Amino acid sequence: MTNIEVPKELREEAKQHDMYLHPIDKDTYELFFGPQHMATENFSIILKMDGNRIERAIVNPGFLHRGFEKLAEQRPYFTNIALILRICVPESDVPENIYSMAVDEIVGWEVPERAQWIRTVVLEMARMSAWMFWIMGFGNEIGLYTAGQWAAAYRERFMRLFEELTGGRVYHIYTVPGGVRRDIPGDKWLRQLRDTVEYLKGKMKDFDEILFDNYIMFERTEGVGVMDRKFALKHAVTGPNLRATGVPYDVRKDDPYLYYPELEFEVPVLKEGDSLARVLVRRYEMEQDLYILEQLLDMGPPSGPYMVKDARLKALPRFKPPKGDAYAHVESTKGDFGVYVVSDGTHKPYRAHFRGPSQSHGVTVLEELLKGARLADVPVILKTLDNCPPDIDR
Amino acid sequence: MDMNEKKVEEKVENAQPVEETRPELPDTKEGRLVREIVEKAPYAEGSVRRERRVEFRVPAERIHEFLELASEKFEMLMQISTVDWLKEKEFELVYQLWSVSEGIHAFVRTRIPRDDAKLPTVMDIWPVAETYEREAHEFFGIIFEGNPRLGPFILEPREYEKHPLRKDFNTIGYVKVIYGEDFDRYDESKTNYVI
Amino acid sequence: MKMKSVEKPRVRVVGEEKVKLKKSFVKPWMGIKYLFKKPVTIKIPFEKIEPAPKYRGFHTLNWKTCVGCNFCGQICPARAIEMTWIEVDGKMEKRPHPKVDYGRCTFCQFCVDVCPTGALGFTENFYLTTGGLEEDLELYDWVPIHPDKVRELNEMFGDYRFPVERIEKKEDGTHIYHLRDGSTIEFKILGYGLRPPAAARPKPAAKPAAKPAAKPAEKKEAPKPEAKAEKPAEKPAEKKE
Amino acid sequence: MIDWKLVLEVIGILIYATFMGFIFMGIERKAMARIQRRVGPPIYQPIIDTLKLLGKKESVSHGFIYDFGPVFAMGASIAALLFIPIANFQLFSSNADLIVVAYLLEIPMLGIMLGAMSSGNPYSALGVQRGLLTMVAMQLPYGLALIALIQHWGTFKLSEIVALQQTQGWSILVPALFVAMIVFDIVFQAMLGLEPFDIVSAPAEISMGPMVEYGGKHAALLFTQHAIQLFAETAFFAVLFLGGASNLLELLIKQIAVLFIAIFVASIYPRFTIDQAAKFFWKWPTILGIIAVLLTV
Amino acid sequence: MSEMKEMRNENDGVISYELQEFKLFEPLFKWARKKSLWIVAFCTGCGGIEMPPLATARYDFERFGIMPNPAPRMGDLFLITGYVTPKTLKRIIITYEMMQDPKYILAHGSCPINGGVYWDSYNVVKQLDKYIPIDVAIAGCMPRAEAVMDGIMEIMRKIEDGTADGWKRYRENYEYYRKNQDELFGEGWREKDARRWLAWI
Repeated sequence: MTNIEVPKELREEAKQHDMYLHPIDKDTYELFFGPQHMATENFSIILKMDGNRIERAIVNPGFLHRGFEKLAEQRPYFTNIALILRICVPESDVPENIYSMAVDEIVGWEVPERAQWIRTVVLEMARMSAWMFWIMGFGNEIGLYTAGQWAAAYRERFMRLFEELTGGRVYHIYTVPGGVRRDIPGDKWLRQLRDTVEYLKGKMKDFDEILFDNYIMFERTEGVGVMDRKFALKHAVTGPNLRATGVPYDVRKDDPYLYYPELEFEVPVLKEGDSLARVLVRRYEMEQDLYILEQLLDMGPPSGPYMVKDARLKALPRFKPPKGDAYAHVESTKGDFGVYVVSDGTHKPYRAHFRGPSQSHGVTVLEELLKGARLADVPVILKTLDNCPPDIDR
Repeated sequence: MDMNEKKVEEKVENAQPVEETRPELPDTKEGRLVREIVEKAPYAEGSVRRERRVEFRVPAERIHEFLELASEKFEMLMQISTVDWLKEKEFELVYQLWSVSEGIHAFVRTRIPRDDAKLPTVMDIWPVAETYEREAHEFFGIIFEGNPRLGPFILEPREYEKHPLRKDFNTIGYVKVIYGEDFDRYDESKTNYVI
Repeated sequence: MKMKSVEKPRVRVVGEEKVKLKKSFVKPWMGIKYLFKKPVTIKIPFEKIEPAPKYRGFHTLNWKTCVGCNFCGQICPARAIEMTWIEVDGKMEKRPHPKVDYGRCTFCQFCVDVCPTGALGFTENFYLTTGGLEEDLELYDWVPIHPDKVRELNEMFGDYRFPVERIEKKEDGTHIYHLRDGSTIEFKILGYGLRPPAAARPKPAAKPAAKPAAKPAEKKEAPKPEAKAEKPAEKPAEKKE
Repeated sequence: MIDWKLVLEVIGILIYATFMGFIFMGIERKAMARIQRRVGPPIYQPIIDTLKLLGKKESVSHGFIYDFGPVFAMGASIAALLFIPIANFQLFSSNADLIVVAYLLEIPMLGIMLGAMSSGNPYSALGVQRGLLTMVAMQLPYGLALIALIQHWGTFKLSEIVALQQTQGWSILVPALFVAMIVFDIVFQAMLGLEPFDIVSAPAEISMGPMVEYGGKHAALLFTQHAIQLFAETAFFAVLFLGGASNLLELLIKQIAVLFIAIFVASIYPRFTIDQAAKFFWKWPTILGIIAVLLTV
Repeated sequence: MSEMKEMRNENDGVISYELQEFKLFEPLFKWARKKSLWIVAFCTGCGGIEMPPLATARYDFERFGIMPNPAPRMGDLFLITGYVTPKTLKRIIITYEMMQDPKYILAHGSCPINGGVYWDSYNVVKQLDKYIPIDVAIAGCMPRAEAVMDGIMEIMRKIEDGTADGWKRYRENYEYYRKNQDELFGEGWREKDARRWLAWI
């Protein structure tokens, strides 16, 4: 194996910068924040502290690295679905969908209307359950356990719906290239979904009262972790975090996919760019997602097949798309989630490179925002950036 | 990697994935954008792939120059994807750019030889490139000159030395050595398994 | 695709005044009302909740209809499925049957999707709890049993546990599945792989994972990883030229 | 010569206080669970927890001071308890026992601090730093509330305060002392270590703070100390503002009422950061405290 | 000072851990242990996502006195929620050694048993029980919250009959586990890495 030697001076420089063997200054002390810590989900930040202020933060990811991209190169196209959805655990439909969309584009499949509708519903449900999860995380981190407990309980309604639709609770393994794996279980399921949407609409008021209107929540987040528009664009910040800095970029509007062009929804934008703005943008998006789900239910599922008709699908393990490459991305709750799939004409992808939103949020942005922050702000910044460690590690 | 794949490769024609003749740029916003950039940077080849997807091919030595130019239109660097073309003995780097103002995604492709994989860093244009470059360095061993933090990032030093995402890294062989051989059926006759 | 013809929708950005909220000291007190409401907790394990119909649980296999095509083994992302030659009551089955390792399985059920005869299926059973010792973990590697038997057991016990309680292994490769209701299924594993075992002679099947049949073939390959890493790197390149 | 009656009373009160303290902790967890829409642990759960911690087979020690810290804290809590008139028992009494109790209730934090600092864990150190700052911050409103009370009743003796309240009506019925009660209640939240002032042990920030290195028997000791402290503090509150009690049941009811207010506040407000908490203490509670003092003049 | 050194010394001779305790209270402690399992809040893999439903209002395992605890010193139950990478395994081992006896490990899902879907991944540990002792394993990918609850119930049952002896096995076979760990991470990883994380010990 030919190994390219890293020049020695680069190595030395890397040592100084990175977590291996860097000296500890006299005035500062080192704090290992995570991975065994409530606020970080198996993710570590090495903090150089000066009293209660952070002088420098060094992100140390990799605790969840499984080498997905290598594994995806070793598995056939369809089989990869069962694998790559583990990249984003709270919102596992997103990797499934982007991968399927990219493969669809390479093959040139027109996904049936019904499958598109189902995919949109699944994505929106995933967004909603991820929001609930986010409320839980955020509530726990700022010490408001009540909101978190409620949110986690309400999330279960979506989990149940997912279970009935896809047969899995967390890992749905549902969206495949060319459509979806199962049809909607029936009208009862649609009714249940509508009930859930109605139920959550009522519960949003509770969350407003206890969390989003809370005086101390404002105190904790206002002016914490501020970034401006230019910084955000240079650091490829996406999703609600970008919209909180005043850039109205939403993949669902700017690069529409599936059913989104036909749906009507608003994109909330704030200019402050601090943690509070990020929280409020997220709160508004929650309402919009419920509204989107309602619209989708009003439309009703279009009739037709839920899987594309193709002779190649008969031998599923040896299905071969033509040569080519495609980039697909969707708007997840965390930001712009993309994948770049390269096909070389064989039955395995030649390369599948995922772009998780936390790749930018969780490393450079976090390191910059933590400079000069208080220790108590670390969980707040982590959670308002909605950092998801598996995205970084993959 | 395994016999099966070799078989498949024999069957498939090894055509170059790129069309040689450049098609006319359409008169859409994508076409106009590509034309504008290509006029400023004549060394680059530009084409429109579909709605909201454009593509540039840039020689490696001018990549920094080109990206600096492109960064006026494309505000965000979404990702640096590396593809290891083992047969051509080349790495292909795809800079995925996104233009917030226009809503267009651009692939900026460049190729560098595998055994001398060096590129200038683009950290000065997009600070976020630091992460992407660290990752590309870690998994493929590409050296980005000017990036101060190349080194073990996600992996631990032992795996980092191997640059595991290269096509010539044998995962199964490595796994067998590191995690023990006694428990598995890795070596089932290969024809029966697709993976 | 649909996306081509559609203009950008009119309502795009919503103003700050709608997004922003007023902070309040008093409003959170409304949350106290839940003190007097019924909890939403489902009291497992005292309160049973059913998994959804068609929840992807453990596999079942109709041994009669299984044709041993190994489609399931090919699609499996975890390579959890291994074709096994089985001898029931002294008579060897004509085709190999899949053996599923739940130390690998991801419950994606692609194997069920591709099964051409519908022999491989799944039930909603999902409980399998064992100790951590090696002999306990042997339970995770089994040849699925008939769906009717699993359903019957589910009805008998009213829960969704793994149907087998204990797997007894003998020196000559005989496996005895002790089911939950006390009945047993006895068979003998002759070998693994697609090709039938060389002879129906007893094999020293000490470990479930160690597979005697295919081993000689694989031993030819160099065990050194460095050498292995070189090989695939060189070969495709040569072919091209 | 030993006053056997006193000894028996001390032991009796201690056992009662420990037990009720644990039950209060259980009530706290249970009520919070109900507000969170779940069932919650059984009410005697803290006792089981403490037993389990006692039953741990090993205990890591970081030296003598580390062991001494929890004992010191526990001693202070017990001492405070003995000075508080619990129903009709007041075991020790002095002329200025209000001041003694008020400051004995602060000492356990110092004990925990001693132990935590000697463990050398940076999270412990941070927790201690926060704890001390909270203590400093809450002194001002705490003192003001007590001054208002003392000025109104004109005595430093707890038993006299109780007696006066029983003849002239509870403290909270006096407008000035009602304001003082609000101040005291805010401080009380910090004394109990509940949100919004659970800054000391903030699990998501400094993962339990001073407690992070404690485990096994040390932690069991700290748990017991916390139970006694909880009992003493609620009793102190009841004595100062709710007119004391003539029997244990009355006291219990009043204590639980006090506890529930603390639980409500804890379950609906998130946590302050330490600098915000200090600023907060020196702003609203201090202003209210000054008003209370001025009203009583 | 170092806990690891302590452990090594203690392993020189065979020590009966039962004898050090008051035999009289052992049944009481057993009951208390069963009823109050504190979980070390260390989300090691994707199974961590099924913990919130279990810990919160939906299933609420606090009914059994189980609650997540941020400090490993006070923890009793270690949930290995899914796959384990070598980088995490180092931390897991250190955290496990920081926990005080008796301590239990519950392994979630396929991955700790035989590698799961990551059977050919270069960065996932395949058989966890080579490195630390597992008390109870549950199947599923990922296991449903009910299955996790069932696993916890199994641990409770095992505590009751005294078969949850992972911590004893770890002490008694320390050399074996230590050898495997050193094989995977290389000699001297404790001195190199762990010293830095736990500078105060």
